[in-house]
Amino acid sequence: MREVTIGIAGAAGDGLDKTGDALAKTAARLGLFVYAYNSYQSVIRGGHIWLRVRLGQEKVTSHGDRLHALIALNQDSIERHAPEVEPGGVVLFNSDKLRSNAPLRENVQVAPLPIGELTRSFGRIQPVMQNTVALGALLFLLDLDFEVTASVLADTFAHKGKDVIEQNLALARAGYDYARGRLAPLGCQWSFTRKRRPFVTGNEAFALGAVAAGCKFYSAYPMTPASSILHWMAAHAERCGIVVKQCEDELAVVNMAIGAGFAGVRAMCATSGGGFALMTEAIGQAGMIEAPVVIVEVQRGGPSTGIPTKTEQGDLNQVLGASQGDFPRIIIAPVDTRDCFESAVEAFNLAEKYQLPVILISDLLLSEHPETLEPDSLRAAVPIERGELVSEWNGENGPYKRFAFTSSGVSPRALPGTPNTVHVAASDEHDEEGILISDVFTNTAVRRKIAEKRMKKLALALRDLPAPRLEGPADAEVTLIGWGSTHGVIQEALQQLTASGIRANQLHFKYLLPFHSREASALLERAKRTICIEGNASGQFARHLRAETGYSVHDRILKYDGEPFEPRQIAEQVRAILNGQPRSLDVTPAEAREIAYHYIRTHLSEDLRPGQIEKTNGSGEAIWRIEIVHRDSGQKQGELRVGVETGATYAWQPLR
Amino acid sequence: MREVTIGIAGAAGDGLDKTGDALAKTAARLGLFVYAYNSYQSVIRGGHIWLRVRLGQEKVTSHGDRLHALIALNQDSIERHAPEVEPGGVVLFNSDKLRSNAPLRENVQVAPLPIGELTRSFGRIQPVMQNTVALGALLFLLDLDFEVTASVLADTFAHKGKDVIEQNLALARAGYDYARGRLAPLGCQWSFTRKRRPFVTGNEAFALGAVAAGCKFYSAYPMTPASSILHWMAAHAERCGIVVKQCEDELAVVNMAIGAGFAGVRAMCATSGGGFALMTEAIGQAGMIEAPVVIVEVQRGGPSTGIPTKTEQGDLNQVLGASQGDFPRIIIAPVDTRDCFESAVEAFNLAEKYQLPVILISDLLLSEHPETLEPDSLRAAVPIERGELVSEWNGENGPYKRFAFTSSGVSPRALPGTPNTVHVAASDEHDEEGILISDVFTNTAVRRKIAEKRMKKLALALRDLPAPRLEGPADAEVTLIGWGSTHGVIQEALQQLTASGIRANQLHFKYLLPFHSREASALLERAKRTICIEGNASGQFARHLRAETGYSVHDRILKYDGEPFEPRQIAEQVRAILNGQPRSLDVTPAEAREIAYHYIRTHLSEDLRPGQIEKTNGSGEAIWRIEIVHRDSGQKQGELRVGVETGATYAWQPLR
Amino acid sequence: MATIVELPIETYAGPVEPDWCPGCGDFGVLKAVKMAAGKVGVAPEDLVVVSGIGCSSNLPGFIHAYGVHSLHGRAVAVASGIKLANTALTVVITGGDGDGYGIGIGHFIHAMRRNLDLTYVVMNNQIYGLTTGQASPTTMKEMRTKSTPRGNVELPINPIALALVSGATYVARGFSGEPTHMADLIAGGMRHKGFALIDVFSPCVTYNHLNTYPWFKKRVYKLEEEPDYNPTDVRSALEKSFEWGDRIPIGLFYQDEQPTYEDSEPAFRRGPLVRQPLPVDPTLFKSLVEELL
Amino acid sequence: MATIVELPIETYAGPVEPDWCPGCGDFGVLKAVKMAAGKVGVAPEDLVVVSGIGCSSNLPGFIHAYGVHSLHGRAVAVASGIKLANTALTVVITGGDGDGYGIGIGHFIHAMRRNLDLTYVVMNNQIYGLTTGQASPTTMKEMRTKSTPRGNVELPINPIALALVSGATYVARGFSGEPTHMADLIAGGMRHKGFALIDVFSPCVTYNHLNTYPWFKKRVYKLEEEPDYNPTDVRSALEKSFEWGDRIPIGLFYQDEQPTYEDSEPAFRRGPLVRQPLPVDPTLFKSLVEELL
Ligand SMILES: Cc1ncc(C[n+]2csc(CCOP(=O)(O)OP(=O)(O)O)c2C)c(N)n1
Ligand SMILES: Cc1ncc(C[n+]2csc(CCOP(=O)(O)OP(=O)(O)O)c2C)c(N)n1
Ligand code: SF4
Ligand code: SF4
Ligand SMILES: [Mg+2]
Ligand SMILES: [Mg+2]
Repeated sequence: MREVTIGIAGAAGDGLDKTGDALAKTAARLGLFVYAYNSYQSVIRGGHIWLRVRLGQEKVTSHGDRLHALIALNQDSIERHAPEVEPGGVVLFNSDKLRSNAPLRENVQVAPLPIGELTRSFGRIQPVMQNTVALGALLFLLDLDFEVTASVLADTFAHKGKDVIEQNLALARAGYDYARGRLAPLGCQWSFTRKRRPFVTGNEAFALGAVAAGCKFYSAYPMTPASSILHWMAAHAERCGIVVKQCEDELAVVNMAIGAGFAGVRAMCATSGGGFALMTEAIGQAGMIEAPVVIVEVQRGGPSTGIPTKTEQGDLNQVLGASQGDFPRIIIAPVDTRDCFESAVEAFNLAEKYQLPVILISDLLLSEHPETLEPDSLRAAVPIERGELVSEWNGENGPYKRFAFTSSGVSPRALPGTPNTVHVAASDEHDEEGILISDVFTNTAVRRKIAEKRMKKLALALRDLPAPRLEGPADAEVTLIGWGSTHGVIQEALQQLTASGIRANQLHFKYLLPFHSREASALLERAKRTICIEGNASGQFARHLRAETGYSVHDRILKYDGEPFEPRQIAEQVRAILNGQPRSLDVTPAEAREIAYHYIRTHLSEDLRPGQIEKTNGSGEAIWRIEIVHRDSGQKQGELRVGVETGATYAWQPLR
Repeated sequence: MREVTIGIAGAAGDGLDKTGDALAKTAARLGLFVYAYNSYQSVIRGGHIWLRVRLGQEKVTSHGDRLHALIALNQDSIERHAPEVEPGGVVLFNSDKLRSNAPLRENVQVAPLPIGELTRSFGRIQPVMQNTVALGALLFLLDLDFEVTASVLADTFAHKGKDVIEQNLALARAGYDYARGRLAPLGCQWSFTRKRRPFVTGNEAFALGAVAAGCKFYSAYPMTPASSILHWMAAHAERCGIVVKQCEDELAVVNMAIGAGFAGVRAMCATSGGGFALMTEAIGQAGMIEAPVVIVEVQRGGPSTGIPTKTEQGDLNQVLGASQGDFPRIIIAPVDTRDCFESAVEAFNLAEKYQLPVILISDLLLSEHPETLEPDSLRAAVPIERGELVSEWNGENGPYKRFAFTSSGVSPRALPGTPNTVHVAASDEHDEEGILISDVFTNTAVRRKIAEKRMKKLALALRDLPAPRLEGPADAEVTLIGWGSTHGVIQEALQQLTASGIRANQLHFKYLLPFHSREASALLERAKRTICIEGNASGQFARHLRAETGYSVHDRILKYDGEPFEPRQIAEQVRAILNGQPRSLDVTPAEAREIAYHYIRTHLSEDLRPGQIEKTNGSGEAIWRIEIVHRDSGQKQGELRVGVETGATYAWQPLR
Repeated sequence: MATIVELPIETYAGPVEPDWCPGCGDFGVLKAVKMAAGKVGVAPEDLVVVSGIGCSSNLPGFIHAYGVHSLHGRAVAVASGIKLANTALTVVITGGDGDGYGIGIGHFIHAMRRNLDLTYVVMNNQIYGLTTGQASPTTMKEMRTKSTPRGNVELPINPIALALVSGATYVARGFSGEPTHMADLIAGGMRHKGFALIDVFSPCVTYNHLNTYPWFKKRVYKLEEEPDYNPTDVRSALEKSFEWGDRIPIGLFYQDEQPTYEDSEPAFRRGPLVRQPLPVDPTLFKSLVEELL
Repeated sequence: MATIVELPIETYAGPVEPDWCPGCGDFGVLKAVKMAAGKVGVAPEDLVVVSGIGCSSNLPGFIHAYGVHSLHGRAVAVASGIKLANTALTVVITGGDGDGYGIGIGHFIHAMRRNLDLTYVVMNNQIYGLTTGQASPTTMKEMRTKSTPRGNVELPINPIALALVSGATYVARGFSGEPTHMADLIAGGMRHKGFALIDVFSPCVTYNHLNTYPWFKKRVYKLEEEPDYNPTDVRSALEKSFEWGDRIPIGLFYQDEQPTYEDSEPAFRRGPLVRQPLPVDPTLFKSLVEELL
């Protein structure tokens, strides 16, 4: 086995992220590739956290769709995830507190860890530390190098001092030794190159890209999943010579960034959908006063406050429609973590060359999941293009006109502090010099030409941007279309399809505005069958594509339940579509069970769980009838009825 | 002549609107049809105001494209507009202060009014009153009934008392008598039905529609061109029993309206593009908590602060993209003043039936121009549909679920104050009962079904909305497509085209979201040649149409200089397009003259004006060389060079 | 006025357990709000609890009453709309310091000068809790947070002083360590005609390790117990509002009877808007149209 | 510090004539701002005047200096960004009462507690001028406007008091009828290290017929001429801020030397941001990446 996925499940506050991090860094330092995704909730303590860490000898581009090892930190986690563990896999848990009560697939190793016994010698330990024991056991099961983990733990707890390090090492060791005696390794065949690769999130890549591009001003208001950019920036501001300003709201955030951009400093800000909504008015201002600014919009589950810790690609309409009137804006959707770095650098250059707002649209998945990158993908030496910047002006070439009408639409830009180029940048309409034409000097001719001057810049910018290209066989029977963060997972789905004998290729979009309509149309016309895959409920990109090209995709695969796509889900739906059976919106048995769990959690007691499920017909719509049974005894306690079409939960009938 | 257009030109503060109003009301009371448009600037005093009042024996649906009579209140106005007066027309001005120095077309009557002499008997009069004298003269020239004007003036100045009324009457009379002696009537052939019709603006129609629909809460923050709704509401609040709340900003405005809607009161608010940008986040909230609210977005020239007193249809992208994520919203673009009333009533019903935000998108032209309406188009008896409203709830039909999953997507709505239906409406994602699923109860299945429940409502709502239909011959060689306020002017253009032997028809859109994609496609497929006509720079509706149907219009006629379309402009461009010569973006000689005027006003002296214009080729681009001459002597003072392609103003060369 | 029947706290038992961190100050506030509602005897269906977004703003989900869990910073505006639409309702706003004094400060100040009859309870933990610990507008100077790793450099907002100079007619401060005292303050605010602010020290045990229960316990004292403190004198209230050190006052700083916004609104003469018939009186409508002839 | 060379007012002559109504108070403010700039001797290219939207906010177009005529209510935020990007610039904000105390009040209050080195001149005409006469946050009670035909019912904002309790370190009030006095106050604000507010009575002759020149002339008096007024004592400043009747104080209410936001910002040790080289130091960058290994 040259690829393995480990799942760690527990509650917020259980500190499982630290455990996962140690595991991931160990693998990374051994030269393996790592991709991790943490599915968490908008709660500080409690609830359910589901962290998946995927290790591979080769590059892995999603958290995948398999589960080989599970570390369960509470009973609920065993029930939810143990059944997913693949044959040959293993389930680890603290046997002092938990037991394996869930149905397992064939030859899945059950590994109860007697934490109390194993840690007795350490006296009272914090609950978090049991994770370290499990980690130790896992190292053995996965044939990973304990010494490397030791070094990782040493670095991780460096600031906590020698004792803490010692204790953690000992705990891991205890788990390792316990496993060696009693458990069978999963049979991983690694060849450790020990090439060290940074383990990076998209938000870290954005921040590093900004630093490399010479960003000197970052303003923000905390908002998941953009906050980690603020945290990184704040932590590194002093060393990087960046002013990091947390503001009172997003209105201040974006207007400050625009002010800084006007004054000549490379400025960036980031937020999520709700904060971006508040920024829209000012984005139009940046377009009007032709101030460069970079805005990162990290999408999360919407609408409104929505599901703040879940991922979605639902804000495309918003960035396209941000602010009133027509003005030029550039919208870029980075396609993976590496690309977050590249796109940030690109964004700053485009913003200054064309003197306009550039929006980087990411999502929770891309911004928050960490993965290993090739070391050279994060580099200090990047191109820095500031466009037509006036360093000095002597009357010779006439008076300076900030908004001079040029055939490119780009006017030489002078910064405050420069003599002879004094001007006012107004959000009111103005002439070449910046004099208002919104009041006494209203002038239809000047208005028409300056409006055209601004819009012209987009056509020019488009030439700077690489056109979309097909990946995979040109004569494929199906073309998978996507945008932004889904590039990797669609790639994997494509490989699965190819493996199962379906010739598929991929057309993925990074540059959303301006749009390569001609090039895209050319590719699309040649496509036999197109399926647009995106993480929202209405197919926003498919709509955008049609708006820009007139081309209508044949089918769409949409996901909007908060969880990211997995390769197999895509591959299966593609097959279904090709077999002429597109997915129905009915509630599946698995979903009915989920809905039953929800009712149990909100209305009944924790020691119940869903049992048998069967379809019956009810009044109005077909019904899933779900037995509710006792967790341990499995004894039936009552019945729940869930609508197959609507998903409605009908009356709960307890047994008398 | 059974139709005439009068232009009144002067500066802000000259009170010419009052004069125009008296004229319009006179005509209206005589049973004539009236349409007026006032082109003004964002300045309180001074600048240039250009008011056109069009009178017709038959209904007039735009300010048209002709000028028969001009009242000029300053020299600038004579220069700008006297040359536009048609043969047989007349130019009126105060000969004490002004003189006719502009080139006139053949047999245009020059009517210098010796105001001083005519008003000597009145002692010192305010400058505004000279307008009344001119009005009097105009009454004679247009064969209007002086007595009716007398009654209008009596009503207008009622609150100022008898003396003021007397004086105004006498002044008008003086002008009338002066004209009778010396000027030739224009030869209007009216037949006065004396059927009284209200003279109404779109904003007044919105307000009256809201009152008829039972709106009880109106919140606003002043913003041109939406402010007059606030002014009307504030002035009538007490009588209508409406709470009118001016707030600290648009964030408060829309959130208050949503709060009122949640509490069960019909609530409306209005703003323009910039204010709407600030409202977007909350509009998503209304979609999420399923609260009814009506929002009027009155578009003005953008982007950003733009040209606040000018008209444009540039905010379509914004209303379509308002707020993050997918949620249901209804967008309606009233097509004329009468329709503003109808649409307001409709909006309140749709908002409550489908429990979502409804956006009425208007523009400065539609909202601010007054026209005569048939009396019965504003009526008290309108349908009021509140949708599924829970009056009382007894446990019988189970516990109340605010967001019950139904097959229609609409859940019965209970209001605070009702027993047994207590619930929380959350902007976080929630289940049927309103319990959050964004935190510990995160649930992918529940999330998927509630997202679908919300979106379902749009499909249902679409069935409520009449589909678009073709106006004019089905087999036309060209189909003119438009949306919102341009219905009337496109109608007139169509008549002009038909008159000149071109078979044209019209496809006009009022319901923008949800969209009748099937019906529209069916009509469009049968169209031979389509031209989309809209008031913005990028063709936002043509893009929307393509996004919804995949259909690409053949040509577009776009206007974004701040002035509304005129029928002839459209007809001419349609002809040009049909003759294969679409409009170039080059600066026309007339525009070059305008640009020269701008330079004169901002850099030279008021007693200069543009003279001869000729095209030469310059460095980089072709050039308009414009002589700048002395206003009176016509003597050349220098030369200005304007780029033909860019509109750039190159160095000004004074003569030595 | 009808005699008030007090209701037991269970009347307001919410549908689910709070998901706050164990020990979070907001538990005390939830309890106090329920107690206060019981004291004034408002039925759950006549009570509306409105919040923004934040840990504290999850409160409406944990109490049996109507509620809107609105947008971050917009609770006061939404609540204002609800109150104006139905003046028969008791409207309480519950939120956080970031929600109310940061992004929402504009609505906060303007609501006070309007003197709308609203009761605003701010769970002031001097941190952004839900977003995992950045500086808030009330974070003390020098405090290190995720967004101020070198220590906060901005002067904290003084909500009490702001309220006093902005026209609030009931200004108080509570402490989660004293739920019954807090309950009296909140009940007082609900009884008070006009805008009532109750700023509450509600420690965030997870992200604010400076302003903890012990930190406050050591410092707070009750104004009610000050021999000659007079809560009708705005100047001494201002004096007290600046006190921040070894001694920090809690209790009622200031109360004053002023006409409310509702008093001045003619539309309410006919009763709450929500009870008015929708169709317009034809003769009234006719007269409106006639103005346009 | 270099000796200051005063500059003549013509130095700042704008490109076009103001389009304000004849007699508008803003003419006086424009003159005073130019005089003040001359007094502190800032060159036009080193001066940035930032405004929002409103009649008053048109000011940057009428003075020879860099400027941003930004969005309604956002001037303070835009100006903060400019100042932080280039601390070598003198940044003055000019706007209206609606712009600053209405829609912009959040930025106003938070900028003061930050004590950024900005000078904020508010042309307070107690009305919304550009939108033709609705009530503003400083409109007096009972005044009839287009939006309050029955008289305004909201308590006016007290900007001086708000500034004092929010940490502004220079708080003054001017009157358009006294341009030279105003110029001194503005110059003082420009010299002052930290946030300076100069609230100015700038009558709107077209839409405010209550608070007119004569109305103010009758009432205003100068704090400088009060025998024992001490502008370093915040309490007496607060006292004075409430004075509104037959006598209304103008002049410097309060001044205090406090560290500015800029003082506390380590990034400025290397000078203004705008002068820093863009490319990142490779060794620094390497260390940043190593943290991720
Ligand atoms: C417009 C917007 N910006 C940012 C956020 C993210 N956000 C959620 S809660 C919160 C701050 C919470 O702090 P506070 O109001 O003090 O509540 P606490 O969690 O401390 O109780 C922020 C910034 C948001 N939801 N909406
Ligand atoms: C977001 C937004 N809302 C509303 C407006 C409309 N508007 C322009 S100026 C103004 C108020 C001006 O009042 P003030 O700031 O006091 O300036 P003044 O004209 O009185 O000098 C308003 C509401 C706007 N431009 N932008
Ligand atoms: S993070 Fe702080 S505020 Fe939030 S629930 Fe936990 S303790 Fe309470
Ligand atoms: S309307 Fe008022 S504020 Fe505006 S320019 Fe005229 S006088 Fe000045
Ligand atoms: Mg807080
Ligand atoms: Mg004002």
